[in-house]
Amino acid sequence: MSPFFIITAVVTLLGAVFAMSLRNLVHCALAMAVAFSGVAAMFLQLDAQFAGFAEILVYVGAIAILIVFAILLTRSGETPEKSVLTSGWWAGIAVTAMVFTILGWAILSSSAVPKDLPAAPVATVKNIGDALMTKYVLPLEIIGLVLTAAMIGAVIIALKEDKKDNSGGEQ
Amino acid sequence: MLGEQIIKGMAVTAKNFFGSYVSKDRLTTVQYPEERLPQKYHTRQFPMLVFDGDPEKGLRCVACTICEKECPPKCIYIVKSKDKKPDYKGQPQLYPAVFDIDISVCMSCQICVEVCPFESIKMNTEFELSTDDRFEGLLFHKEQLAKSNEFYHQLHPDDAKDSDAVLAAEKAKAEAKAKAAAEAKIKAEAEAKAKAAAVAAAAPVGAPPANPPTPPPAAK
Amino acid sequence: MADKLDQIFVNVLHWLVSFLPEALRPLASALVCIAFILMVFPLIFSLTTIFERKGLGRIQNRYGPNRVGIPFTKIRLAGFGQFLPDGIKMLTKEDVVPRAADKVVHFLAPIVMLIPVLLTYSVLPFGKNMTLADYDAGLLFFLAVGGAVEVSVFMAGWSSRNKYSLLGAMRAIAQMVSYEIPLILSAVTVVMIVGSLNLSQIVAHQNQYTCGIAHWFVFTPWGLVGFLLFFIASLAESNRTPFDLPEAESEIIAGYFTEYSGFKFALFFLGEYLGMFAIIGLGITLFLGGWTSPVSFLTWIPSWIWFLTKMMAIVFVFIWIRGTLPRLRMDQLMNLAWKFMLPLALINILVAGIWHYMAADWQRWLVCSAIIFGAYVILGRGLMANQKLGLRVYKFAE
Amino acid sequence: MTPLQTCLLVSALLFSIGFAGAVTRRHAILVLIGIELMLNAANLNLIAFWRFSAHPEALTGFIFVLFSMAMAGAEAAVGLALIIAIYRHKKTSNLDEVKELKG
Repeated sequence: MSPFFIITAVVTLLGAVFAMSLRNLVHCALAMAVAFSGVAAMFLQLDAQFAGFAEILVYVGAIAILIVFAILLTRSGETPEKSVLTSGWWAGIAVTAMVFTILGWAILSSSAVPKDLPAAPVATVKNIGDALMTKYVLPLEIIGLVLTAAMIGAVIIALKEDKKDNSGGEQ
Repeated sequence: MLGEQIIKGMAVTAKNFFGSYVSKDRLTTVQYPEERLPQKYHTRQFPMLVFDGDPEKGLRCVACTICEKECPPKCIYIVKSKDKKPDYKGQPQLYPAVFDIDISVCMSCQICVEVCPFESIKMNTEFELSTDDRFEGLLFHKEQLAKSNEFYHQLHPDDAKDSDAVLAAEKAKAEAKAKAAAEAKIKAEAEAKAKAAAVAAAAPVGAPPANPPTPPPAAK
Repeated sequence: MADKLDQIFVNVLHWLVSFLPEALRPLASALVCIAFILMVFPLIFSLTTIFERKGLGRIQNRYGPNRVGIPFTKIRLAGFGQFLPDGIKMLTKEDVVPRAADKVVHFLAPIVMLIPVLLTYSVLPFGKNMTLADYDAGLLFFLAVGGAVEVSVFMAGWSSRNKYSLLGAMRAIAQMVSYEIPLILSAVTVVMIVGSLNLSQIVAHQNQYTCGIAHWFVFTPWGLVGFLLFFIASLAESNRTPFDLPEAESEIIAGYFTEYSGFKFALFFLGEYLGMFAIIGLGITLFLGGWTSPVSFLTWIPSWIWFLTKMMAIVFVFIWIRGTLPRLRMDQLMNLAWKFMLPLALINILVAGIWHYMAADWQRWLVCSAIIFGAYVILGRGLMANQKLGLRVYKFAE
Repeated sequence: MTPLQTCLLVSALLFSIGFAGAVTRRHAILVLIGIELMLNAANLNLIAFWRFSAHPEALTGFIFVLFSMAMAGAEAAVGLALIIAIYRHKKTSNLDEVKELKG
């Protein structure tokens, strides 16, 4: 692996660590944006140009902004004084350590990984479009439906509720 | 239809844009250091001290400090002199040893001019007073404030004529008074002499002293 | 000769790089290109500020800046030396950081603003063979990286700990997110017709001539509407009047960079203008034929001159609009984006499809124009119906 | 270590970090951020497998990543809407305080 990949990986992981460990939520969200950018850079190095650009468009451009808006709407932009960890955080850390150990062991001991580096595949936009419109057209339609449903659902959930129940309270 | 008014507005601004290059009377801006607007007749900026003849001795100010007391922002500072010197009427008067005006405080209200009984403080029209020294540079001393009566005539000819007339009348009045006083003195002396002579001569006649002559009416 | 002049920058680059060993050449040529972009566009930015001030002045029947020329001489250059003292003033001013500000984020925001904006220049074709990185998905790269500007706007607004900054940032983000949709949808029509996201190919597709007139997409019904939608959306994306709510100085001082001064403010200013140039460059590439000439007998003029000329022309229109239109209200802004531009962009995509599949004769012109005109009239009526336009009725005052 | 294993290790680390955050932090939005990080780790896995597979021209892993991104967008929208709705009800987005199922 090239040194550039190592640097990107380190930046990504540092971003992720900061996103999960900083006290201020806005800092967390910004660190998360750094981690996403790092993931996008790794996609670019794995010859997945389109996926990398889409990653930036979706994660940095949309989801990070969405999260930031949610942080401000729930008034949690200030640094909390109390503990930021749940009561059973040590159990979570233990489970995480276990998960990582198993994953690492599986990866390192696996015999199924190819030893030789295959030539860089070509994923031109035309190929991707062809694949999406022929072989994967059904998942594409379903994803469109899911997105629409999710959008409408999100709007309905976040809508202000009617003040019918407590309309007399004001007067 | 949507957008019609936008196009109309764009046409107006485009007309302004190109018109400003074609017709000079669209551009009303005066390019100041090169072009200047004529000053208004009663322009006033900051006070000055008028003198006649010599800038040191001819200063009309007698350090009465009325202006200092009346000045709303208190920008005038006067120190009276110890000695006296004759003014334009020949009377011995005090003169300002120090007369400072802080231009950065002055608000050009002209109240000092209104209250001055000696036609001494007047308004200058000089306005390009910017300086890079913000403390001393804007504190004007007596030497900087002193301006000749001829200069005042150039600035405000009508006002200057009026104030000259007032001063002339004052002077004439004073001279007449002095003359009358002198005559009265002479007369009184003569009378006293006569009285003494009379007393010396003979009887103690209680002759009433003659009334002093009324001074001539002031020239209007 | 004309060809040499056209390719002068490319040839100079090859000549410069030829001194280096083979292995270093790609890196060196990239660095030279970056240095070139970093020199040329800030220079254009500084000149544009003068053009803008002079243009706005003329629109208001004033002179605008006309004093500063060459120092210690009487030569005034009609005021075009003004950018130098302006820049010196910006760089030497005190850098004020509010005590309550989040120092790190406050410091990073202008840098984070400038990086994506400069990255977008890497995919723009400035002239024939003059693209720094000819990505297969260039358009997607541009839109993705351009979208990252919003993060920096939020960083600036939030870290200043100032209600005006936060309001400005929220307004800016809401506006940018809303107008990105018509922007992308209007660009989709071009992608549909060309069949590629590569900006060089999009330009090459428009570099044909019929009867001496170029095949620019703006000369088709869907292209014209697409261009107008793109133009309005790019006005909003670059926070220009009439969409300058994020930095409305009469309401919220300067929006998200209220608390910035000196060099950081200069960076924001630069970033904003460079973003404007970039999005104008994209609009030119998509609809106005990029570096091609409009008529075939002018093809001898170098391609990069065409590109810059078109860019400056559109910048002038931006200035003209700034001098003409008042600022929109927030609800008007959102109504325009969601109730007018978004439906029109969707209909425009349909029209582009019809255009593609109908035979190339006068009938498709008629059909496409009719659909678009009808949609425009109906949507415009719908938009204006809720506006309660007309003379204002005052309730309490006369 | 082969390149594929490096990629997989990085993605495993990213997943673990996201997981640790999601299970240990109190704030609901941070849990969502953790989930997004885990999704990204999965995406990285998919891209790595696609890149080093014998038949990358089939684009299977690649397309899967695109779909998973779209799903992540939908998930984030719904999740944040839920968090905002909960905040409106309970005036908190602290997960330790949101224990009841009734509103």
